[in-house]
Amino acid sequence: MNWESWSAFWDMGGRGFFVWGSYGALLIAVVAELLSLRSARKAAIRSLHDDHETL
Amino acid sequence: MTTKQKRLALILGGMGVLAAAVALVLTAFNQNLVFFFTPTQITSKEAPIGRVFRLGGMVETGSVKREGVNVSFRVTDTAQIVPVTYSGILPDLFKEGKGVVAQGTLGDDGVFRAKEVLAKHDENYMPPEAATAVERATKAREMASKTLKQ
Amino acid sequence: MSLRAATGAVFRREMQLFARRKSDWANPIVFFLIVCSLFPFAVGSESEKLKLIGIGVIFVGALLASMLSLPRLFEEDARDGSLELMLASSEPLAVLILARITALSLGLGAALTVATPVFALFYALPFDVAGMLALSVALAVPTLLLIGAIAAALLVSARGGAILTAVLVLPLTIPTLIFGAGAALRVLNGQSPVAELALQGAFLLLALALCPLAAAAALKISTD
Amino acid sequence: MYCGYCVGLGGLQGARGFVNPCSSLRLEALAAERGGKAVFTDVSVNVEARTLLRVLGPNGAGKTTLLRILAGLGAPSAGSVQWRAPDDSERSPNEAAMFAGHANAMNEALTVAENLSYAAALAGIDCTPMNLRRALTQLGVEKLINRRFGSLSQGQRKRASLARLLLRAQAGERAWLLDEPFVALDTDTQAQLAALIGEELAAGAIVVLTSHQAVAINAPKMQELML
Amino acid sequence: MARTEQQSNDKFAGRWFWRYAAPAAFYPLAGKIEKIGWVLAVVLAAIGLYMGFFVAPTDATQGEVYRVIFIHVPAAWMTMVIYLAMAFWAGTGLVLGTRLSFMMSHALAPTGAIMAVVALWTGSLWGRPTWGTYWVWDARITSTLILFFLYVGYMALSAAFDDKKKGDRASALIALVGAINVPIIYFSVKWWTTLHQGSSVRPGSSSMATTMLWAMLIMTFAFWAYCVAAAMHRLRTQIIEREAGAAWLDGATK
Repeated sequence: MNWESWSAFWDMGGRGFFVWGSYGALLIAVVAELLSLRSARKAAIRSLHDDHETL
Repeated sequence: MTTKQKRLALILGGMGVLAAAVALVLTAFNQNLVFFFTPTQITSKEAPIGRVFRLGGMVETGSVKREGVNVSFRVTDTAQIVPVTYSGILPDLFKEGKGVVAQGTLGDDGVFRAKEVLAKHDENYMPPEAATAVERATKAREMASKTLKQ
Repeated sequence: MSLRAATGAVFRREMQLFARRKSDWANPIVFFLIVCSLFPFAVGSESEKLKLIGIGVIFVGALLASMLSLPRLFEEDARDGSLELMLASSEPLAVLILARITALSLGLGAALTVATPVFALFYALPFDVAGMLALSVALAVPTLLLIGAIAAALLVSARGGAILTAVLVLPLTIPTLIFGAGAALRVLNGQSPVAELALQGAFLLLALALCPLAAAAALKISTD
Repeated sequence: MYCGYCVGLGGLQGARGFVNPCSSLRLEALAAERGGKAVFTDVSVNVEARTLLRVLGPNGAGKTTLLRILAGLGAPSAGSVQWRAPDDSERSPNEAAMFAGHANAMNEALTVAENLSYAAALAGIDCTPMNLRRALTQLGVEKLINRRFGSLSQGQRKRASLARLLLRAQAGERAWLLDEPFVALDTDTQAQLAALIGEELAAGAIVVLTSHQAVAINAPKMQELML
Repeated sequence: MARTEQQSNDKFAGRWFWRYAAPAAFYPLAGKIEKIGWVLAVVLAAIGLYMGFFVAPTDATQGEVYRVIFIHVPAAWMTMVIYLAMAFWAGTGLVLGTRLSFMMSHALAPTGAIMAVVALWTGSLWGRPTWGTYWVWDARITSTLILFFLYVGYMALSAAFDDKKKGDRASALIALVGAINVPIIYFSVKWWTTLHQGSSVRPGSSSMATTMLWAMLIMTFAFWAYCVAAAMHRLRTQIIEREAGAAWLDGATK
């Protein structure tokens, strides 16, 4: 085990800002992509079924 | 000219142009695409005298002498040594026993007068374990020849 | 020899247009002038500083100025219908496009090349550097137009042409930019610029061989 | 090779003796799509010389698309277009036909003569100044030959741009693809164009035409294609 | 010249490629791949992160900050791999005229662009403590930036056409032009940066400690799985959009 305590883990040897800034950015990017994937799918399905109703 | 002949002429023309492009690239690479010369190459007179080029190697331990902004140190590939003078601010990562690339000219006295000194610590990821300097020097030479071939 | 007749006609027409409409070459030059004269206001008038940025500013200015003339490569013809004459021709479209770009390069390239050493004076650049810069620009403008022609051809029938042209073209011009400005920088440092010039020449030839084909394919796609 | 025709031509009357007797156009199972959606499918038709083919159909039926395919400006999604010379050899659309779309295909900064000789060169037509003048004379606009296209009135522009078609006719191959040629023409010009088309047809041409206007054309043979 | 899909279908009839080149046939398969991708991504990321943070030791020279490589390097690799894949499908689409190939290209582009942003962002945060600067005009960084521009150009171009088919082919062409240019740009930048910025003495042996290497490789596979899953999801969405009206879709999306 590398870390003596959780605070040591978050501190990352004094480089917490850079490490967690990186991982945080990845998290934001992934979440944003997942949300956009989901909303795009919903919109596509909605317009698909709308089309069918108007036909 | 038939359509076929026309097309053939165009293809041949295109090939000719591409060949000329390749020839020009080769000319360029023959010119001065040497990233750096090693001390061994320099002592064997492979490096041009009086022209600007780059010298690469390790800063010899204990060789750095500072007098104000004037710095002198020796660069080695463990086989040969080239003395270097430089006046200016050295980068933070410049350390004895670490890699360095200096750009400048070689004088008749065999002293390399650097106009620019660049350093970077290596990018190995490992728990403390030092690759030997010899290994590094060979790698540096390989790298230089590789880049020449590119 | 109707290929010769056709390419000749395309070339001649471009030259006629160039002679007929002064704004076609005057506008890029004026734009070039404005870009070059704005920078000293922003960075100060210290001549050492100006020398260092001058080469880059002038080169980027020339790049942007030649991008300004991209829309007239196909867009105008598409609007008045004369693009169809070129598309319907039985001669290879790539060769016709090449003729067109050659004419535009000669016209615009000459104008920008002449302007370059004059603007170099703004930046206190020595004569040999100014001359090398002019040579660089002369080599770069055709390359930029050839690359730009692909984007111009793609965007003939698309929305948001101007910005999109820049987005598509500018990243692809980076090698030309590096070595074009690099050649002049070499001269400024008292070194030989042969390698940079050779590479610039190589890019030009490469673009000469490939870009007309890509532009022809692009034009067919966007007008189909 | 076309010079004989050009020199021998003394206006359209004189041309009749020299025309190609039976160029033909054949469409087989032609289909086109736009944006992934079919515009028309399975269009098959044979058109012989001296025939006027009227392409009919509501807006969006693909009339312009069809004409552009015939002119080689677009690719069909299926099927084939064949232009054939009198000796049954295959012709490229550009060798066989001249397309006139909605736009005039003339640059405003250039003169009428410059524009027309550019068009002729791209169409592979050997165009002498004499031919040019003759074509413009037929349309009654020979005085505009050295005027800038941008300085002409709308009617003059249309007439000057139609000269392109006559250059094609003078060169011997006579197929015209006309997309709404009567739009924005005054009645006089309409009648004149209709007469020209009639003469061309009589001389052995193929004319494919889309039109919303009911302009009477005196055609030896008439076919209709409903899209 | 332009071969139509039907013709090519006849020519290669019976081959597996063509069976799945039809969107209807690929839709369920894409769904399966997507599911596997999500599961693998989550599992591998969990293992990789555990190894990266709790098993892999501190780096001798860089300290803890090196732990950024577990996401930085995979993201940088994916940026390049996805561009190559995108250009490959674009080329396939142009040559064979298959709709699905274009859709594949489109599905990959946004994920590639996101990977480029992640690689640049994490690289910059990593560079600050190690090199002492957030941004260096180094060959790799610069070419990743240019790749990002190319992704943006590709997406902007395909969106600029109202006619989807035109947008497909136009953006495919620009993807290919970009693919030819990327190596040229890379070497130009490499030379340029060594000219004016100085080259770095590259490491001798790149012998990473095994646990570090494993953590990074596992994270790389996690990124692969994630990117495949995201692309498959986007692909399915596109099939739904573009095949609207096809009967099979009704059942598939209910």
